[in-house]
Amino acid sequence: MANIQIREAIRDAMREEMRRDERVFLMGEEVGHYNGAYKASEGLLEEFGERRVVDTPIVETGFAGVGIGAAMCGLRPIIEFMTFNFSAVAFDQILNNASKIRHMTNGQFSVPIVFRGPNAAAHMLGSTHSQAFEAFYAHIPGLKVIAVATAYDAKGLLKSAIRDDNPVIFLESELMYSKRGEVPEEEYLIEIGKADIKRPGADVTVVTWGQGVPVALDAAALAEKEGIDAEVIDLRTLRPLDDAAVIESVKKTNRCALVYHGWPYGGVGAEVATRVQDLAFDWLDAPVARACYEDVPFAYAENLENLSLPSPERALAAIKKVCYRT
Amino acid sequence: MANIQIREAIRDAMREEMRRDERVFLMGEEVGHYNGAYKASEGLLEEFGERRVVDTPIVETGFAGVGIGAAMCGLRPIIEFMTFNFSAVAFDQILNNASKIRHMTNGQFSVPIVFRGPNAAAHMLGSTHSQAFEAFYAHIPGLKVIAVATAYDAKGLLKSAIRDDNPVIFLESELMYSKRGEVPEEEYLIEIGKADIKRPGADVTVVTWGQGVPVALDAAALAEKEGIDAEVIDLRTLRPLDDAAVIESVKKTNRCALVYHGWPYGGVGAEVATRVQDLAFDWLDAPVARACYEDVPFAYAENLENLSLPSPERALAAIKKVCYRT
Amino acid sequence: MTKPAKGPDFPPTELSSDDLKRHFPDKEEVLKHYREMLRIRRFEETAARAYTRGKISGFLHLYIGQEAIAVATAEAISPGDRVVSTYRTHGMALALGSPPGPCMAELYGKKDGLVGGIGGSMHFFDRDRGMWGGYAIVGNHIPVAAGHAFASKYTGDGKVTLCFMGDGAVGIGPVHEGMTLSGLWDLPIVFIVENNRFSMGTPLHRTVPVEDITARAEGYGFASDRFRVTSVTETRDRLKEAIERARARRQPTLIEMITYRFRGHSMSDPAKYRQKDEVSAWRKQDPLERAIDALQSLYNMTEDELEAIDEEVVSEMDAAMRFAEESPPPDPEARFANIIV
Amino acid sequence: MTKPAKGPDFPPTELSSDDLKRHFPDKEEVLKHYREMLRIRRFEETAARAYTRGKISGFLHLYIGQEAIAVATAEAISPGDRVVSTYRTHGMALALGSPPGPCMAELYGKKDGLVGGIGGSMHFFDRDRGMWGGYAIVGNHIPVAAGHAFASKYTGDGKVTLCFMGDGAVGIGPVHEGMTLSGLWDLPIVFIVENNRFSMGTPLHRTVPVEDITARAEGYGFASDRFRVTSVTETRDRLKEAIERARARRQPTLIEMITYRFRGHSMSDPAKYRQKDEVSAWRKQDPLERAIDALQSLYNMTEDELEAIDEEVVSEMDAAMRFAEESPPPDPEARFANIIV
Ligand SMILES: Cc1ncc(C[n+]2csc(CCOP(=O)(O)OP(=O)(O)O)c2C)c(N)n1
Ligand SMILES: Cc1ncc(C[n+]2csc(CCOP(=O)(O)OP(=O)(O)O)c2C)c(N)n1
Ligand SMILES: [Mg+2]
Ligand SMILES: [Mg+2]
Repeated sequence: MANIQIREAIRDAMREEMRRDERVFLMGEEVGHYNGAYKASEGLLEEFGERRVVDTPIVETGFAGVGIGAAMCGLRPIIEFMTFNFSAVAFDQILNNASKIRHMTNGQFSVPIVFRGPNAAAHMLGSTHSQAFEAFYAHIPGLKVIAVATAYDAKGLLKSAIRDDNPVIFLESELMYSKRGEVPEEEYLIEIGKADIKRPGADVTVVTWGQGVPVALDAAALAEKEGIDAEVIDLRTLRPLDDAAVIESVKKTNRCALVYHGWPYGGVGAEVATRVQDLAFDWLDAPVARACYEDVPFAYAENLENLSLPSPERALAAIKKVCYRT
Repeated sequence: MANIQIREAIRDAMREEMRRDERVFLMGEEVGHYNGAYKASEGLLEEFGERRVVDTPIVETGFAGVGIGAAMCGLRPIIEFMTFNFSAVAFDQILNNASKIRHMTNGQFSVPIVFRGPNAAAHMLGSTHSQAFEAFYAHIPGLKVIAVATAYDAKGLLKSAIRDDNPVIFLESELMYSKRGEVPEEEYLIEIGKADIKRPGADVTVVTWGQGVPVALDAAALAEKEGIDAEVIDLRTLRPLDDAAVIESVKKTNRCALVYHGWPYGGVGAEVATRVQDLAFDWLDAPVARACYEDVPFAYAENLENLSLPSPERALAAIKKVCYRT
Repeated sequence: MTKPAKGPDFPPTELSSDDLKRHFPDKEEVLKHYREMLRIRRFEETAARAYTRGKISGFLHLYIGQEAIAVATAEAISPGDRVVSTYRTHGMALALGSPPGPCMAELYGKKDGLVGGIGGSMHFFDRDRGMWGGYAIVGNHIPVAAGHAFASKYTGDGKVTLCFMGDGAVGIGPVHEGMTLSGLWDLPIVFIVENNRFSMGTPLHRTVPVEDITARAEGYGFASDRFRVTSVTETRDRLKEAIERARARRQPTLIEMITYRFRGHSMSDPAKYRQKDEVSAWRKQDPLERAIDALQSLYNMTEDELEAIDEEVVSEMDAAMRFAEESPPPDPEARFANIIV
Repeated sequence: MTKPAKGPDFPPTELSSDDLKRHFPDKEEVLKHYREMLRIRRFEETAARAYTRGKISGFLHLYIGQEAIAVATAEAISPGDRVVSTYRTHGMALALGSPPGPCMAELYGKKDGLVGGIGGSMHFFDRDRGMWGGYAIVGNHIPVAAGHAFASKYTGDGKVTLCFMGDGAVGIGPVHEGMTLSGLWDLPIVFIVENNRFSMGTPLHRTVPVEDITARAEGYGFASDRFRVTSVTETRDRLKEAIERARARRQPTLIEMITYRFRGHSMSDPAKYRQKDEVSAWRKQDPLERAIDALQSLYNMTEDELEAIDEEVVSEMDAAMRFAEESPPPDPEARFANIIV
């Protein structure tokens, strides 16, 4: 086992897949000579050269589309968005080309592509640079959507994403790039579509993903002090959603809280809640509760940002609410 | 009362507001000389001239942004998307400029703008031209989102939208432009944020909006034949959501089904379901069910399209399911 | 708000007999071009009738008037080259060799359609014949086409991508981004603007600040070319030059081809925004009609001889229609066949 | 995948004494410009120190090296004209008259900040002083700026909009769309590319296909201008010409100003991608240093005299910092004050 940062896990996943498969290449702003805005591609240019590690100008629609077009020719592009906030200018390429081409060409083409980069609020980056995009992408049939929170998951899922024949949105976290974790020395893959129990527990199911995971775990630790034993499920894949894993847990705990980075209206949180109330209706002892962003764009000021973020305390409140504890 | 088409209601709303307020103008592709791709602006160029009815090239980001910039200067633009499918290329303007500018400038500027046009599947237009966009826009704080299904609602709500100081997404329907309805001769406004009971009933609450409304009403008629008395609530405003109206009804019927045009994952449907299970938990006798699009992009072929659409029959099935009738 | 019409830079003109000889230098070739253009036109007319009879639905954008471009393209490319285009693509597919039966069946939304009835008129794809789409969001195929060219450079496959768009597309962002990357990275690609003077009901002077669309080539480091489409022969030769430039030297070219569509934007557009005399002036420029002129005046073909060809073509298209009528609808499972659920 | 570096078209050069006279023709004016540029530089340095001490967070993009452009802009515009820019805008705000205290407080995320601590460094707005943003998604303010110009045309207010962007922005779609509409509709607008040779760590030759960014002006029907920024005086005069053209004739201009940023892209960028000698070569071109040269060599000002000005400026910025330190954080309700919930 090696103890590495998430950014290294991502780099290693890309490196291994690029070594393994000549068709894999990395493209995006500052991915090459700069080694990545957040250093997730450190050393790749040196190893693979400018042909396979391609610095682009600031044209997200352009290089997202180039990736899609190259994927249709049989290549396997990894497209880095410096942050997912900048994917908004490429939204049409993802919605109308990446997700649909295989379907609308009746399978003449497939689009094996990974769009990856950091997602959700970091620290005091203001309203346009602090957004969580899974609500937009998980809504779209034809995409797979992944959000990772550990080095182990990052490496194993990114490798699977690169080998997948479908377009994959792969959400990372600027705040967590430096987080360390154990990763096997030998090669491994993690199946897309499987949630992971990050903390087993008996009293309440806490569903989370991405940057929500450490918040949920911290909240579970706080809950423990109050005598609540929370099971923390990291969805890891948001689309397709592993509702079976969630339902199984809820049938055991009879309670469910959601802890995540993202606005409240709709999105992955509402989808999980909707499925839980549907598929575990007779087991639920309380309505599903959410701890997520406030329903506002982020302000820059630290105090305001903190108030709008899902803190462990706010997550704990949601947990206690579904446990009817106040 | 006049009996007019929805397209006329929309045209009349724009005309009245343009007569009333010199700052209101209409901009978009084919809105002027062509009188609108779906003739919603018939006659406006003739009355108001090229200064206030502005034909644009095919540059949705460009003219959406021009609208935003003009709104910041105190004008009140109405931006027509020929269909909302084409708003995807302008997504960043709506997400990062329209919705945020008032907030991120601390109120130095506001953005009184309406983005309007037809939304959701029409008839055999294929995967890229059949999409429902409310899931994307209702997620975004800072926007108001409206979807209309009658001439009366279209006129009254569009006038309110034009007078609103916030950016409003106003969703119409190509399939329903020719639908007729009664509209008062005298001026009226409809308050944004209020749902409307389109059919009172006692046994089950059917929540719907936009193109879903006629489907839900047809389904209610079918349900009636089977002895189920459905209350059909047309949300009309999707953001802010009138959950009070929905909850009041559910507390009476104890059952809730959603009927709408849109993909299942997340979105407005999941948000309504989440709030219902939260706010009416102790009143619900069955899980909230959804009848909406299948979770695929639309195929062109008529038989496939019909299978993927929420038909009155599929809506009836959802209604019966929540009534535990099979 | 808009600039006054400057009027077309390339007004339609009558061809002199010298021009006629230059454009139609070889009988066999003209005959072949005539037949190919006619196949497209008759296909489109057949489709239009089927649409009117309610057999075809959705949007149907006809290529009538622009056929020479597709036929020239099919002759100019080499095997493996890729053609990427818009929603107005039946003509291109037919020229590249897609059989009319499956093309028509696609319009009917049938199982034997070119893309299984899933795509419809706007999404024709026929990979093996070089028909790489079929895109309906204006301009969003330009970066994709640049991606095909990128793949050619990456793999060294020696192929060229031809990327078509309408005059209405040149203002939209993705076009600019795709062109920027093509110029920056020296991609083997040719961009062709089929300037038919209108985007839907809007004439050119209300969509572009400068009517010469190739004026922007310099900013991208592209070569450029600009001409009115008169014959397949000339169009093919000029295309070939650009394709060669892309293949050998990886320099992109922006070609503006002045052409005209004789029908409305789509079947639902009565095209009231055009004067009759404008349309009839452009009819004089119709490459198909000019090919007929050449065949008659230069090569002494008789009406009867031409009529015989026409009948063959018409019966080919009738057969295509029967094929479409008889094809079953797609299987219900088809909606899940090429999508993860 | 990329083209070899051509090297800058405008290599930094030493100014001849003739040049110096031309660029700095009037003592009072130079002194004023010197002071204004210095105010920006000292503000930025103060902010950088506060950032290092953890008082400022998020992204902080400094304007050091480009100050002359902001100072020239403030002199070139008329009251009511609008300036729209990127996330690198403290300099512009200060030049337009925003007081350093509220500017610094904004960086601190405080209640008395220019935008109440809500916007932060990237979103400076000061409407009444003509500072209309403050946008951080590259290029997405260009259509918005065109919208301001559209409003001027619509209302006939006689105002001009100046829209700034980096060299890294010129490839992105919204820029193309905003320029297309500006050219098509004859909007009273001036586009200025502050070409500081880099977008983050990427040098110009890896972001644009043709290094002369004004090559694209023709395609939009714009006038154009291109020069290396040496003095406020020249920059102002050339800007004025373009502003006049916009105001009087509603012809947009695209101006490329060759400049240089001496710091990294933002505070978190060590700028390792540049050679020391490149930076020091450009230091010779620093308009602030050149203004000092002029004041000394042409106008015989002493080190002490200049030092005294600097001290005034430094104490102004110290006061700004104290103002920021002392300002309270925004009220919690501020997060709901300007948004419908
Ligand atoms: C982004 C986008 N906006 C609007 C449309 C609707 N639309 C389809 S075709 C068209 C006109 C295109 O004109 P042009 O590019 O000249 O091509 P032509 O139809 O003449 O072949 C428009 C406005 C679209 N498909 N995509
Ligand atoms: C659409 C988008 N993509 C990427 C970024 C990240 N980003 C911020 S500034 C920048 C570089 C911009 O360079 P340039 O335009 O030359 O301006 P400069 O920083 O030199 O002033 C990048 C890539 C962004 N803000 N927006
Ligand atoms: Mg056209
Ligand atoms: Mg720069």
